[in-house]
Amino acid sequence: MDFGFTISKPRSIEPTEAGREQLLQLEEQVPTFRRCMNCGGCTATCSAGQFTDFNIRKVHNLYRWGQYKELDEELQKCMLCGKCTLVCPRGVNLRSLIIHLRKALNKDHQPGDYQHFIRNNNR
Amino acid sequence: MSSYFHPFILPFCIGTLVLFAVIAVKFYRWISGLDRKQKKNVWMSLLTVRIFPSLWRIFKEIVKEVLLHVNITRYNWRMGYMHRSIALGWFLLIVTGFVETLFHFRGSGHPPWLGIFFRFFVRDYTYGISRVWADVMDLLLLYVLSGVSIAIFKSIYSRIVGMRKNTRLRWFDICLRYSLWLIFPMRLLSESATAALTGNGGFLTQGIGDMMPTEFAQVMEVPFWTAYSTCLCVFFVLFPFSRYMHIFTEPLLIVFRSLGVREGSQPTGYTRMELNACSRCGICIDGCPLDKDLNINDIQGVYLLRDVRHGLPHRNATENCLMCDQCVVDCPVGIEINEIRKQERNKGTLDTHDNYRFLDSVKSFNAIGRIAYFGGCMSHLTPGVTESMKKIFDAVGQKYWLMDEDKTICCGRPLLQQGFIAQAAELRRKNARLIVESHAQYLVTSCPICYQSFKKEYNLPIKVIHHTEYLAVLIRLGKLKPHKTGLKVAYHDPCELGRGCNIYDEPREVLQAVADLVRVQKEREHSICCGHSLGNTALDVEKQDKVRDAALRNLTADHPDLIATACPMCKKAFQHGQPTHVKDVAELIAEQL
Amino acid sequence: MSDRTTTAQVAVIGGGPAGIEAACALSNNGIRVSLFESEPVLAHNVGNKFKLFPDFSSASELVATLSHKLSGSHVSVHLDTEIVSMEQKGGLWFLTDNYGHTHEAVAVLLATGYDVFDARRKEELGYGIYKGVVTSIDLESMLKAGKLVNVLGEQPQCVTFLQCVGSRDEKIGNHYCSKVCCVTAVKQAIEVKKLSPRTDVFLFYMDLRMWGQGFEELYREAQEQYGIRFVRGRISEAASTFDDRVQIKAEDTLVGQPLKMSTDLLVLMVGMEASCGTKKLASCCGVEGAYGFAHSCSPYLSDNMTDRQGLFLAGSCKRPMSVSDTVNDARSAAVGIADYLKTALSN
Amino acid sequence: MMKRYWNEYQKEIADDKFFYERSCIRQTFFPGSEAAFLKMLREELGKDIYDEANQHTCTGIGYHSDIVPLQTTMTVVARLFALMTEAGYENYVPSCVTSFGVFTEMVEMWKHNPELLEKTRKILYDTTGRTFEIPKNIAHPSDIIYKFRYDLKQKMKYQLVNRFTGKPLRVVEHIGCHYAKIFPKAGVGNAEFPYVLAGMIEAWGGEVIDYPERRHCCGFGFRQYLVQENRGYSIANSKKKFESMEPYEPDFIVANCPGCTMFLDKWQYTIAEMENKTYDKNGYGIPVLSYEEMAGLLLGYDPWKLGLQLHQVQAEPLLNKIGIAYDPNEKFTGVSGKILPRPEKPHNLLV
Repeated sequence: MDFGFTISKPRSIEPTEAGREQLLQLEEQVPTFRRCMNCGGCTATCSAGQFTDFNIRKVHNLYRWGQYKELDEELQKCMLCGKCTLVCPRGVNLRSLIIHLRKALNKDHQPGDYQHFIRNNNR
Repeated sequence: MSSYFHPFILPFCIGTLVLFAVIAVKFYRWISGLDRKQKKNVWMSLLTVRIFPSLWRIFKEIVKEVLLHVNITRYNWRMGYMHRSIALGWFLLIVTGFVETLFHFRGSGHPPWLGIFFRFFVRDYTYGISRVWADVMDLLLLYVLSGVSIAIFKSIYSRIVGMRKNTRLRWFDICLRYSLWLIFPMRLLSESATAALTGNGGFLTQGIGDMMPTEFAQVMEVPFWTAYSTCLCVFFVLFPFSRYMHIFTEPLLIVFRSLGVREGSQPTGYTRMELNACSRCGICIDGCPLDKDLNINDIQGVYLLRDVRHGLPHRNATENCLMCDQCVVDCPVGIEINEIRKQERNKGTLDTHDNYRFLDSVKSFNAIGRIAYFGGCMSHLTPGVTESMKKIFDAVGQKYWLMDEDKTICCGRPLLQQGFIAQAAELRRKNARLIVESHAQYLVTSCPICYQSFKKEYNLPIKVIHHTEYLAVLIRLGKLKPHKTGLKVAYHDPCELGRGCNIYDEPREVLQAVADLVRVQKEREHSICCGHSLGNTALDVEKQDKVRDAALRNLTADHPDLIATACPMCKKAFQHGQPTHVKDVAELIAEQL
Repeated sequence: MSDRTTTAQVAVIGGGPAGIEAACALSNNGIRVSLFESEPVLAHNVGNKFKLFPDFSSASELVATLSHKLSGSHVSVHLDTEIVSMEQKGGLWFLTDNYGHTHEAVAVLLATGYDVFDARRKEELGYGIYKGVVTSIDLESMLKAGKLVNVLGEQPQCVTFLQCVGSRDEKIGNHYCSKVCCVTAVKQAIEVKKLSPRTDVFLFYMDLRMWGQGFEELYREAQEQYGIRFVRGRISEAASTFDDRVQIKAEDTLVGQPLKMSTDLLVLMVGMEASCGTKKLASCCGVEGAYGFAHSCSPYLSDNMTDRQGLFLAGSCKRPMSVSDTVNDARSAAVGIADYLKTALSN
Repeated sequence: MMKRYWNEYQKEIADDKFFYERSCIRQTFFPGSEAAFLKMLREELGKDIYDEANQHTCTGIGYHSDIVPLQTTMTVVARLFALMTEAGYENYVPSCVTSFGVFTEMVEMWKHNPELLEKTRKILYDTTGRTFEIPKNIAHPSDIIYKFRYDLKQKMKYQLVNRFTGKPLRVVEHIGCHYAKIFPKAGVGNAEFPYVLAGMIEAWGGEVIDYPERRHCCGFGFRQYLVQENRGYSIANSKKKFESMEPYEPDFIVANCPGCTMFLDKWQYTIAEMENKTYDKNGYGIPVLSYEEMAGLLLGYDPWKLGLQLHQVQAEPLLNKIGIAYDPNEKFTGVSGKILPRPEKPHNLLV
């Protein structure tokens, strides 16, 4: 419905406790994540980034600050080709980071249906 | 007939009945659990004339693998002997026992368990030809016992059969192993006791029987036979739930594999067959770079298959693997370990559709009369390879279309390897459209990952070749005449090209045209992964580097002038290692034009 | 003793600024010094340079001054002589050179310096593949020749510098910062502008470390007077364009957007690595530190000493160092050696 | 036990004999609230409260929107005080939190600048011929209910307890900015920890939710709301509060300021229409009550007489939780017995 105005976006980032927890969890899963010095090499080389507006460095920095909005959709553009991981001068395991980010951002995520299959077909 | 009954046979009979009932149920469930495509393949194979030669092949393979264990012997003869002596020995023991019974009773009129407990029931079998039977049976028992003793030694010291490590087993399997080991000594004791009383034993049982005091034999004969029967019972009842299920599953697997069944992207009844066909011999542990160089010892094929089969947690075993396929090549049963791993990696709800709409606007190119060249994502980081290929194309006057000169749509294999099936399929559709619309003659690719993907996953209407194949053809045809140099070159087989696509000879052929090829200790199907494989996301760079260093040590043992490879990923990995000269096969050729 | 053996109180290995400075200082104190240089010329690393940061004084003049000082001293100089191994026996050091000669000394000063990083190991940057990609060393000789041209031999429209090639890169195994490249790039950028004022100069950096006196001022001058554009981002790929220029891909991280641009020359600011000689001799004496550099006792009070008696270090065989730091370090090494000789001889 | 420092600050609240001034917003949007307050004071507590017929606005909205000049506001306030003086009362009770803030501010200003007071007296006298006294005590109605919360509790039929689970209801309390943010000492418990509503909730069996944006403005913001183009800023503030309180799953929100009650209520509808987002699990939104409505409900007053049907977020789920009896058929019957027109259903917000 058109009310003649839209809801303004917040002007500043305000870190929350929940966001901090999420970040710590991710850092535990991908310890190399902490090493990033934001050189932008990953974004520059990104295969998907050659076609569309996808900035993995920005995505994970937004995640650092608990700004999760639309990050999941953004991350789906990744083709997992691994160039970013290869050029990173700090050895950040970016492919692992992307998969874990997607897991963290996807609330419905459950490991494959295989567990279900095991329960039904085991032995 | 009733004179051939004694209560001690009951455990054996019950055990046998349970065993066959459970196996029948399992087989039924697995076969009915095949998916549509697999069933179609089976029917297609069964209903055509191809079935006759394949029946012969199936028979041959079952004899070779289930009884003779040819593959294991090829890997290590001591290990092969151990497996063979128990499998073949026991099989012959049973068969000979039955033949002996048939022979004795002239065909019929005897209960089915008699073959197993023959000596106990036929006590007067001490004349003429029977001595020969008894000796043959003893010989077979001795053969089995020799295998069992090796197995016992191996469980303490695996190097005795040339293995670095023993497989860590579940306690259930360990218990069952003891019951298996007990069966044969118990048989020996039982038959010896009977021989002591009746004199119907062969050279071994009679020899031991003669040493037994008669009173002892009289008291212990029935208890020995009971213990023997009980061991058999325990083993048979628990058998289908243990690793020993591989004994009956392997023939079934061989049948269905020969009928054209393969793993798909989702687990099916065939997957259950594969899971059950693993004997946990541990050969996959032996070659695994993660075990050797990083001491990660819970992710190898054997553990993956075990944990998947028994529903144990296996997140780590699923994710932490280089997918270098060393274990797949080594596996004596030929289990598609990494296909199962990929099924396990299935990312479920993370694997979403319609992610790459931004690629729809990418336009194809009218490449009629040209070939398409796909460098691959990584080739942007190894411009040496693409530049050399351009130079070679120009040198032979081949018109080409650089599909991904500026930007690359990934082939989708990295996604597939990580269990993003739908997303990988979407990327394949995008690339396939570009290739088909271009009407290029054929597709040359420099990256073995893309090569495997285009070749096996794409179903393209045109031929796909790796640049080493292309160069080999050019050299064979005399279109390329590179100068031979005196360089000593060690060639590294990339996993995806060698073990993945069986291309070992072409790169070597090409290299020999320009340089002297140095033999490497571990090469061809035993080549060590460069460690930076895209199949793994769990390892951090420090650990990948350790695997790489092991590969480098293997390659540089003979101090070659440079290392040649045919994969941009491997090339980058080695470049990042200790300063070593690494070049792609294409670069070496381009330099010598 | 055979005629092939020379004796001296101090053997200085390496004829760069550190070696020369230390040798002269020791010799002036009446100490007998032999200096060994594997190359046919002295101070070739500095000699390759055009001007020095931050005051644009001439590098050749510095080398000339050093050489003059050396020739005026009593140091016995062995050019083209590479020490291949050394060992200590009974308080004396025995050095073997590439001719098989042995040299004897009470104390040894390792001043074996650095090598520049081989930019071909970063294949994605295209050095050795695209003609428009050069290293900072190549640029230095262009500047020295006063001829700055692109691949086509024309005045370049655009020159782009990339920092941290072979330094601060875990993939290549060099985690450390090479210290001098930041200010060198700023210096070279200014020189490019001086030589060819209409050329656009871009400088891609991850962090700019203007640690020395006058460096920050130089940076500001580069921005203000010469209009050099500083971009915070790392170039991760280079490719060639149809007109033989170099296309680079980076991200301007401050804008948060990828950047794709063409440039006539891409200058790779190659870092310092331990030189072959440093690696070889440091490991031969068991004083090997991180990344193949030689390891001193402590960075504070005994930075010239090693764990081996009578083995001293000076200059960039320890870590990346600027010329001025190197010269100072050499003098402090000379003082340390003179002290050592006093005790060693009195014993 | 957590130490509650704000308990240490208690403001002075008169005992009896109040002069009541109505609120523009409250009497328009929540008329039942003011009626209920008067009823509570008179009937339940037996106090004397005077409801003046000739009263008018305090200019608060215009004043805070920079439309009404200061001197005008002072004079208008002075006239209201004159009405009180004329009626013979000394304890001023403005229904609106902004009025409360304006009165406190003017009195404070006069205290520091006697010449302004003199000027105001002169202008008022010149224009209307009235004189006035500064009230002895200015208290917000929520202060009075807070003061008598235990007396009211004795008469209450219900408690803030979920009758299905037996657990206390989880309540978000929202204090209007002008209550204590202008003069901290004017509020019970100061500006940082106003205890006025929390005291009621805790006394009546509920549990107060302490969420990160508890002290954030409701988003009304006067100037922001008045210009349509700026409303995005207003609603963004409310949204921030909702997002912050959402994880704590509040059963309802209670506010002491009429503007806050209105905006926290109506913006939920707007956000639901704009972004299809509601802040309770079932899509009904979080009910917003004024403190009078909360007290009235617990005292057993008819929800429809309290005017709950005039809220945007409907209160039936909450009434069910507390166990308050109501007649759904009476929902749209007015006080006079007249059948009221039924409102349109929103697209996204469930009612």
